[in-house]
Amino acid sequence: MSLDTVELAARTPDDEQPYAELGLRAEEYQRIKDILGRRPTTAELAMYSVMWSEHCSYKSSKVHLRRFGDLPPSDALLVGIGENAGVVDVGDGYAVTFKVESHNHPSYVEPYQGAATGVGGIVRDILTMGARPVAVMDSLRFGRADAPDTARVLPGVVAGVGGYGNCLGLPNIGGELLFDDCYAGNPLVNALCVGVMRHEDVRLAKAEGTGNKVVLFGARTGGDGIGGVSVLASETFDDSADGQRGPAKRPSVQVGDPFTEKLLIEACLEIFAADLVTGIQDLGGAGLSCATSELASAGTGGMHIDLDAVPLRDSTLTPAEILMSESQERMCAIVEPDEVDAFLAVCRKWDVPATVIGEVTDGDRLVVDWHGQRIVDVPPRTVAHEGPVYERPMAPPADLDALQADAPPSSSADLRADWLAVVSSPDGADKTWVTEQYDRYVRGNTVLAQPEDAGVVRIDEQSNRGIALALDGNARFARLDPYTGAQLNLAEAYRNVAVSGARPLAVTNCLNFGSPEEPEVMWQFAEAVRGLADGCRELGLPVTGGNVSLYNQTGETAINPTPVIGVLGVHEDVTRRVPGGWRADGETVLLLGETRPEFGGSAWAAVVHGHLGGRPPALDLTAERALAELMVRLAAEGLVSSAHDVADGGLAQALTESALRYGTGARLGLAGDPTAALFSESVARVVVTTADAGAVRAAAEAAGVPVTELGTTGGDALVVDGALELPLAELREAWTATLPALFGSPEVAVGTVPAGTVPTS
Amino acid sequence: MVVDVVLKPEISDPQGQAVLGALGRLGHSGVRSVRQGKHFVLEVDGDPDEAELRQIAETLLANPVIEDVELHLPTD
Amino acid sequence: MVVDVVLKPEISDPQGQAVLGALGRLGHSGVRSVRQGKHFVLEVDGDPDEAELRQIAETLLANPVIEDVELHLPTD
Amino acid sequence: MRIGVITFPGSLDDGDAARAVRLAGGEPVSLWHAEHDLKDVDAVVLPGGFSYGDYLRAGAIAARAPLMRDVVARARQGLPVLGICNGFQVLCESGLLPGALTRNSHLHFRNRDQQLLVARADTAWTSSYTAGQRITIPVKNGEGRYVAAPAELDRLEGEGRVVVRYVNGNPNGSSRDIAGVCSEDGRVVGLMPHPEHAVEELTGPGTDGLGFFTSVLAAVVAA
Ligand SMILES: Nc1ncnc2c1ncn2[C@@H]1O[C@H](COP(=O)(O)OP(=O)(O)O)[C@@H](O)[C@H]1O
Ligand SMILES: [Mg+2]
Repeated sequence: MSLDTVELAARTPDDEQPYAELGLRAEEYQRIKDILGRRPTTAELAMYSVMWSEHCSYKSSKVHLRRFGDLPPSDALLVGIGENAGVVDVGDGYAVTFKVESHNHPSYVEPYQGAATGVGGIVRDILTMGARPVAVMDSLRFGRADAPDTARVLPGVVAGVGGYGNCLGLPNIGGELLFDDCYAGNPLVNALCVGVMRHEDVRLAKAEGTGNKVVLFGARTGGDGIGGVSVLASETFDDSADGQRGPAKRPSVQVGDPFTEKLLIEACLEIFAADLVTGIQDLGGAGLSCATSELASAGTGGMHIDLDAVPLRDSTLTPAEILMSESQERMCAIVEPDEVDAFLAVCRKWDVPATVIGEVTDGDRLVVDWHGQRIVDVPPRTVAHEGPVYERPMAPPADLDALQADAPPSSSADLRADWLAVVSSPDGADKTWVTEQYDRYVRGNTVLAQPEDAGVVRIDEQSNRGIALALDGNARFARLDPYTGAQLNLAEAYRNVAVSGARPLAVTNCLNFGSPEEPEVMWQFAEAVRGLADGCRELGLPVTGGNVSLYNQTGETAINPTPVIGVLGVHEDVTRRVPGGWRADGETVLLLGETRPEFGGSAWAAVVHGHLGGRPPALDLTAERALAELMVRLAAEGLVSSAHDVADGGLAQALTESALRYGTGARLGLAGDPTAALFSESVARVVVTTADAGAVRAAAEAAGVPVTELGTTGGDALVVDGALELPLAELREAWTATLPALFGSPEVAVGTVPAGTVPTS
Repeated sequence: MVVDVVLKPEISDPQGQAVLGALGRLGHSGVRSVRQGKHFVLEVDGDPDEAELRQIAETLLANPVIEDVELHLPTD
Repeated sequence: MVVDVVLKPEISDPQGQAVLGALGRLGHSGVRSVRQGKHFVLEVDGDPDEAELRQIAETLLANPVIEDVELHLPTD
Repeated sequence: MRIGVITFPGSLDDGDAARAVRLAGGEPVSLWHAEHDLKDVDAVVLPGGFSYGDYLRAGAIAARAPLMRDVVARARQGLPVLGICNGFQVLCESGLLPGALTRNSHLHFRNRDQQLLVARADTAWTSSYTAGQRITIPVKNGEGRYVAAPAELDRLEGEGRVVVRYVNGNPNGSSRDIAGVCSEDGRVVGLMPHPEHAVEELTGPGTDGLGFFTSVLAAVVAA
């Protein structure tokens, strides 16, 4: 078959095209025809279909996400939603950009590569903004911990997150690891990256300046990630000499090359420092289609691309495939003609292939040529920014009333056994087996990392200015009440950041939900967004960006709604940070905040009773705010020696983690109902230890935060007077054995790391 | 039995690329491409059951999503 | 040209051990030992120079301190 | 005192090594792998990382970089050289140090705070310690298992070439708990753990790693 050109398309308006196989609806296809005044060419159809996919166009979520844009303007926000990542002013002329993104489905298909390329993708988003990436985090969800498929998926995902991030030299400073049946067949792999730059270094993704060159640099383009659209390959192209090529040869898996990405980072930073670009965009989902149309759409003119110039790894790729390829480790820059040589020289220094593939034009069309013929001629905005938008029907889940009415048990028959069960459950257990696979030290600026409540990174070695980050995404709460659940996650991340002593400043999020075509899922989604927006309004925080991942389901069953929320905070002086873990004997243990008997969606109800029902704990953002202000003050004045927030697993979990960290026990007394005291997940609570209880009490009183004295650190057991005694050795055994027993043997690792990608030193 | 596991041809091979780059810098310009895979040597008790060995190779030693296997049975 | 790189027999091979362990768990008890090495496929322009290829294999592809190489030239 | 820190493509802890040199009171000088220019440094650090992605074998490709030829030549004349993690792998691959580093026995990358026993406190890089001292510094690697033929290990032990050993747990299955070794003259030292990540209370498990960098400053003065 011959090449489908613009000219041919105009002459053959009635040719059948496989738009439905490409995921376009009939009316969407019609709209493309209306825009172009003819049928699209194969290459155009490829571009529209990927760019109008849910993943790239946010067509189901857009109407809801507008709520974030409607939040009151924040002085801290330098660049808001819409760019690759938001940028926040963190003081002293520093700007920070951070974002979390999902790579769920690819990680199920090929765990190692899926997770690795997830990290690679978010790092490029941060780099694109002009920042040096300085740390990563990962939020992971798997099916039941003892399910065979979890043993297939988890070790590969963890090795992939580690393999890629470690090889880039980015410390992993925290994350989450949780298990639930609802993720069997649909694990969640959400990765966060944070980068730092000076205010004046912010870069944007737009193509300006007629005659400026479009440079593609990084890895060569292969057939990665286009397996799903191979329908086009078979359709249009002459088979090459071997006569073998066809859909089967196009991999749907993308393979990561962190070494190339590391070189890309260094090359980009040198290019930014020398001020050699006017606009830049990373290549992620939808590859060149996305990068060219977004750059052109955000700019003032048009763009001309000569597709023959794209360096290929696989010479059999069709032009449509080249436009859609999701080969990793590529970037696209707009460079003034005078700077091109300097730009290419930097790339050569770092062994990064770079090629001029086109230029900015004064028209308003994005045109692409191949073998001297025009195969794309479109208004770029219609591809990149004016995709379809849907207001999908919504309805609360039919079972929601019954679920909320099904209150959990509220009394423990055996506090000691329940305590051990909660802390040794896969969700509550020590995560060291996972986090040891991540480098936390590289770059030498990691002040706090897992298992701390927040990761803290120093950004200036002279002034000791730093940032704190936490990610939280409790899906049980969101299942019971998505509006409140999203706010509870926001509250937890906000609290975690404040516990370290940082002032919370901005929010990112990754919204993992089922199919938007299900009214019940759509309702959950809308409620979660509304909740997050309302929560941010109340806390005075902007949402700087995020990611939406829909269609997370196994067969007909959607995952529990999982809004993962990230909060960024600032430390004026990281040397004042408050760490977790008890080190010293004889300190007073205080509980800040108020405990109510709240077990709906709690870890205790899930682990001990296999129960999910009732209402999540009551949200109290006023109390969260007061508590955060108090924590910042306690840190600044150096009044507490440790702090740990109380969340999943309640006080029992928080005490366990605090005591086992350095092997320091405590003797404690609990007032009121012991089940609530130990296992309730009431919000706005933190456990602190101090040598000056009086001063902490006074500060708490001034802030309006209730204080309960729990006891005194010391000894080699956690003793709750009149209730139970847990020797630390026994507790440690229960807490640490779980994950190694499930995933720790070398046999489990067999096959998790594919040939060609050995992660090493 | 020997099993070689190689990346499918359409999958990118950063390791092979790195070796190729090194060869170029060391002046071995005659090498046009390098692909790197895994090589397993299995010793089997008694008579090897070819079907079983094939299954082992294809399900455990290789990841069929991105890798192909080549079996070399002792009789080869 | 194909080059197989294997660990010297006196160097322990945890990767092979892990595969053996996994085989045992899966009930393939007939496999007595597994060793894992690397497999390289090199394409050479023109006539391969055997001495050069051997040097590449022995000095770059393998670390002679711990590894042995097996060369399979196209003529093999 | 000028201490060079080499950056290879894929080096990651070069900034950390330079910081450690600075905190120890030396002047860090960055060196680029592709240039034959040692810039008159008094000693060289090969930092951790994933040079060339550690594809092929860790350190194998970097060991063949142009600047490494100069390093090898100068090291044979007594230039103090420290290889940390990937740097240790490069030193073994380049033949300056014996043995090899292979995939960890548990097959995972492992990052933890590790206790070491300083076995030799008379090398260019460990004179700030006392023999038998225990120090805690981070270890982080996927290919950190030190191996050599048994006879070779016996020889190294006999010659007192083991500089640091793992104590309280061996993080990667290294033969005889060997964490680091040195050249015959004690001027070239390689170790898997990362002293440069233990130079500040704020960011490391402590400051036990600083001694490597203060040691070499003393060694250079003495030379
Ligand atoms: N997948 C992961 N990656 C990195 N860090 C993790 C991961 N899972 C858990 N952690 C870290 O382990 C610690 C304990 O996790 P978790 O109990 O979920 O924390 P929290 O209760 O504060 O939300 C936290 O510091 C968290 O950052
Ligand atoms: Mg927490």
